[in-house]
Amino acid sequence: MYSQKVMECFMNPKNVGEIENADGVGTVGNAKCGDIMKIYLQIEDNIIRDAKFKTFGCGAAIATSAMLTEMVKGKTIDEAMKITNKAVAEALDGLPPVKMHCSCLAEEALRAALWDYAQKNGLTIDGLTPPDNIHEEEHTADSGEN
Amino acid sequence: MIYLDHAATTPVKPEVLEAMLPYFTEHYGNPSSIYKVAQRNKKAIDDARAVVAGHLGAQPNEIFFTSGGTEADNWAIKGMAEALKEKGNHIITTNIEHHAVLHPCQYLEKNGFEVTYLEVDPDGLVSAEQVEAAIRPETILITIMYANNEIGTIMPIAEIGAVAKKHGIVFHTDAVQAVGHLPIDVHAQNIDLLSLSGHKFYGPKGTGALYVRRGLKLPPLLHGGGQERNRRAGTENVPGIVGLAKALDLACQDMEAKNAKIKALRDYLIDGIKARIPYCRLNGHREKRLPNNVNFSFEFIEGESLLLLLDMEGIAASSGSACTSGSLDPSHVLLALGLPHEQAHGSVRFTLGENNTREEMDVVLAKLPAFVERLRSMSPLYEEFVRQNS
Amino acid sequence: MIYLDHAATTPVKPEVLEAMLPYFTEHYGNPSSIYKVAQRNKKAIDDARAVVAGHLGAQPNEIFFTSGGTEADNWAIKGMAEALKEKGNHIITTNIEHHAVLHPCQYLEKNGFEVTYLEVDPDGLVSAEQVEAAIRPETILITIMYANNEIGTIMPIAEIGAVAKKHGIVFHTDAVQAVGHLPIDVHAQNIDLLSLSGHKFYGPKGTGALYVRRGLKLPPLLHGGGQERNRRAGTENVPGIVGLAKALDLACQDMEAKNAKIKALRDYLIDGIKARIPYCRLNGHREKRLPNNVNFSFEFIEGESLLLLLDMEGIAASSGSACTSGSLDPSHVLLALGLPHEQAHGSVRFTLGENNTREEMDVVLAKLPAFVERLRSMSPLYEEFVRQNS
Ligand SMILES: Cc1ncc(COP(=O)(O)O)c(C=O)c1O
Ligand SMILES: Cc1ncc(COP(=O)(O)O)c(C=O)c1O
Ligand code: FES
Ligand code: FES
Repeated sequence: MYSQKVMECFMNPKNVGEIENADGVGTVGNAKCGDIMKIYLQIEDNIIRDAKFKTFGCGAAIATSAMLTEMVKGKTIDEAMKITNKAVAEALDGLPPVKMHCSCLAEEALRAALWDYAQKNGLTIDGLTPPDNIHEEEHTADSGEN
Repeated sequence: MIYLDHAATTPVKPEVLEAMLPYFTEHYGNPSSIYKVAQRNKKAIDDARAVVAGHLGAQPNEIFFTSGGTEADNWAIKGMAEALKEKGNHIITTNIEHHAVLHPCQYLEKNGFEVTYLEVDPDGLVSAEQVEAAIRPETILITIMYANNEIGTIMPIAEIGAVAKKHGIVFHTDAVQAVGHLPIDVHAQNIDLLSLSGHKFYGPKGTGALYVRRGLKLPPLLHGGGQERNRRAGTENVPGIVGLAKALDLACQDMEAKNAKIKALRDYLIDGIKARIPYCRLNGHREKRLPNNVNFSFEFIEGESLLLLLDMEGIAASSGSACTSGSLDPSHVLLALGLPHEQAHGSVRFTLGENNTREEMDVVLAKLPAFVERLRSMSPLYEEFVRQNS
Repeated sequence: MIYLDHAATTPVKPEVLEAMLPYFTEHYGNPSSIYKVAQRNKKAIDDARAVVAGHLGAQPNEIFFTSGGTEADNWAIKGMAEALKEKGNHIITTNIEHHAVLHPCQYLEKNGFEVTYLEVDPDGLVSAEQVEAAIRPETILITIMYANNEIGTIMPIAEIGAVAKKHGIVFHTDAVQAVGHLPIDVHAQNIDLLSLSGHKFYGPKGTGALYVRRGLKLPPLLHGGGQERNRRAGTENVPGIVGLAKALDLACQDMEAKNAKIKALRDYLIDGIKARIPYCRLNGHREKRLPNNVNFSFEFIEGESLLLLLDMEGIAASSGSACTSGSLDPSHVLLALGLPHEQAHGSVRFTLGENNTREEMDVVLAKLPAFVERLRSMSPLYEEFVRQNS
């Protein structure tokens, strides 16, 4: 069901872990499946020097976390803002349709971490809106059609 | 491969396939036809019916072949509802039934019926008292599974059957996970309708049966030709029916000895996991449990990723039931036990079969702790837990 | 044995069985499971779906596998009735449908629906004009068989489809006797739903499919797990599905050439019987007829006794449809053609297959006249007839 690339990223994920005194930390949860992703950024001179993650989630969630953190490293904030969930999914050679939301989780986690960075430093980043706080969000078990 | 998903499906045994083969290419006549060559097929079906009846304590004319457990469940539930709708509109079931029972019940709810979903206890049990307390004058059907497919808990079927009988209410049980694995006697247990599915006991997929107590008026679900004494239309799946009966016959041979062996492996696995992995929880009743079922929640991690790691090492297990593995919802069964959302997501089911060995359990026990550890090291929930407890 | 009952059922071709075999014992995983070994089975189903779709001019996601033609018919008819009951309660069909269509219609009649049973002409045909004339504002479904199983008459499906489309009414066809035997294009023929059954074209019994035009909201008949994109619950019969697709693929190879051959044999048999046996009548349309169907009424005699004599000589034929051969009623199809009761009772159907030979036809032509003669000599009807005409 998963591409080889997804499995590779899942089996040997890069950037697992925490960054101490990170400049930006974002945690988002997916109301759809209950999975949780946390991204740490180290930012210097507007450039993302390092990125790490922790994820409670499916194979796709872990693979997209690893891919996303890899993709943002070395990018400016503006460049990072342009990374979409689709770009992450494409970098993984695609995701099964039911798993596309896992890549959304990665995009949201990145933006949440950038928001945290902006808040801490009194900045505004073009196009960035505050993240939904997962703890306020009800876990609406999307009953699907099953 | 170490196959530990026997509750999802089982391979067809070579003897079963062998019994089926002649009916594909050689004895292929339509059993309803009058010529001699087809009569042999009619006899094959009759023989199969007698075998299945024998293993349930039923009479042959109480057995109707279907295309699987799902059809049997749909037929029993929707059929009885239709037959008894003048008498009442209330059905009693549990909140951990298979979807093949829950969804027909929900369908009936949209069509004027009321359904009580009894809440199971933390081990997945309902009691006969709960059932009795839920009975109303308009109750027409009690449908409660024999054993749960995810957590393996075995329900007190005979007690529930006695309550049903006392109140004159029809009692159906989805015994898909029990038939071929546990001894069953529909008369002693006061079961009026019982669903089974061939591929859960080394028979072919796409085969099943419904036992219907003699005298019970159950209208057809599939209307058409006069097969199965006008109760279930459609050209009979002769090889499938022969295979189902053969498989059931084999499954019931030395059932006790086989179960003792599987149970020992199961307990070895359960104890081994508990000893090696902290923050885990065995789901389902410890004793009243299918001999082959092991279901654990591992805190702080998610089930699918664990399954993928196991799969990479050639270990086939599952989380929840197979037919909902495409879905993102946590298991309704585990939620019903009272597990929080994340733990319900972090469960893995190992279901053992006749051919699994202690060496295979050792492989699982050797790999699993490191996999759980690895996923925990990636988990923000574990991070938080460690921070709070350090 | 000379097997001339291919409309009742066909043997599974060796290549078909071979394609199925690995899925019983080796690739047995539940296709819904996430581990690799099961994914192969999911792929096998997807491939089969694409094959079936291809031969109908449909898209893969318009094909849903079922347990046979009966289930497909029941699902299409009862499902559409349920889906559209707010829109209307009128269904149009014919009086020569298979029971798998007629009985669901009768069931619906008991539940508030009205059904028009169009009367066929003496050849078994209905016209698109008849269909159009029967349409009412509350008509929600037209269900008309593609080709009749007893008399082989082929209905003007494309014309009926055009009428249905013009009036925006859903059109279902029971194509169980046509699929694998006649070219079909659901889009060109404006078919919205189409039933097929594997064992009618050298595939396994207990397999079938329903084509459902994309966008059509058809609620499930079997509720349960999420298989078949939530439309048809139940663990997939993987070997059966693989076998059905393989069989259809083979059936559609060189269809024209095979049909030309079978048609030649059919006509040889028809002409031979006509030439040898007086007071007989070919039932069904002479031209618009399945390539393999021969159906005769022999006056003054009864069908079953003729079948028994044929059977004694190793010739397997049938009277009416197989699934009603237990019944004592004369064929509703033959009565619909206007045949008197006795003639409807005295009909025999020979349905040819790919492996029948001219030599076999010669055997039938050699034996049949004497059998008919023998039974006539016992018949009081014949005695009376001879008396009146001498
Ligand atoms: C308890 C239970 N009921 C019903 C079913 C449905 O059986 P089938 O998939 O054979 O239709 C299953 C298995 O899938 C099951 O485990
Ligand atoms: C025209 C027609 N419709 C439906 C059916 C039912 O198909 P099955 O017996 O495979 O369910 C048959 C054959 O039995 C048939 O000939
Ligand atoms: S993140 Fe929800 S299923 Fe993958
Ligand atoms: S006399 Fe034999 S069926 Fe009627």
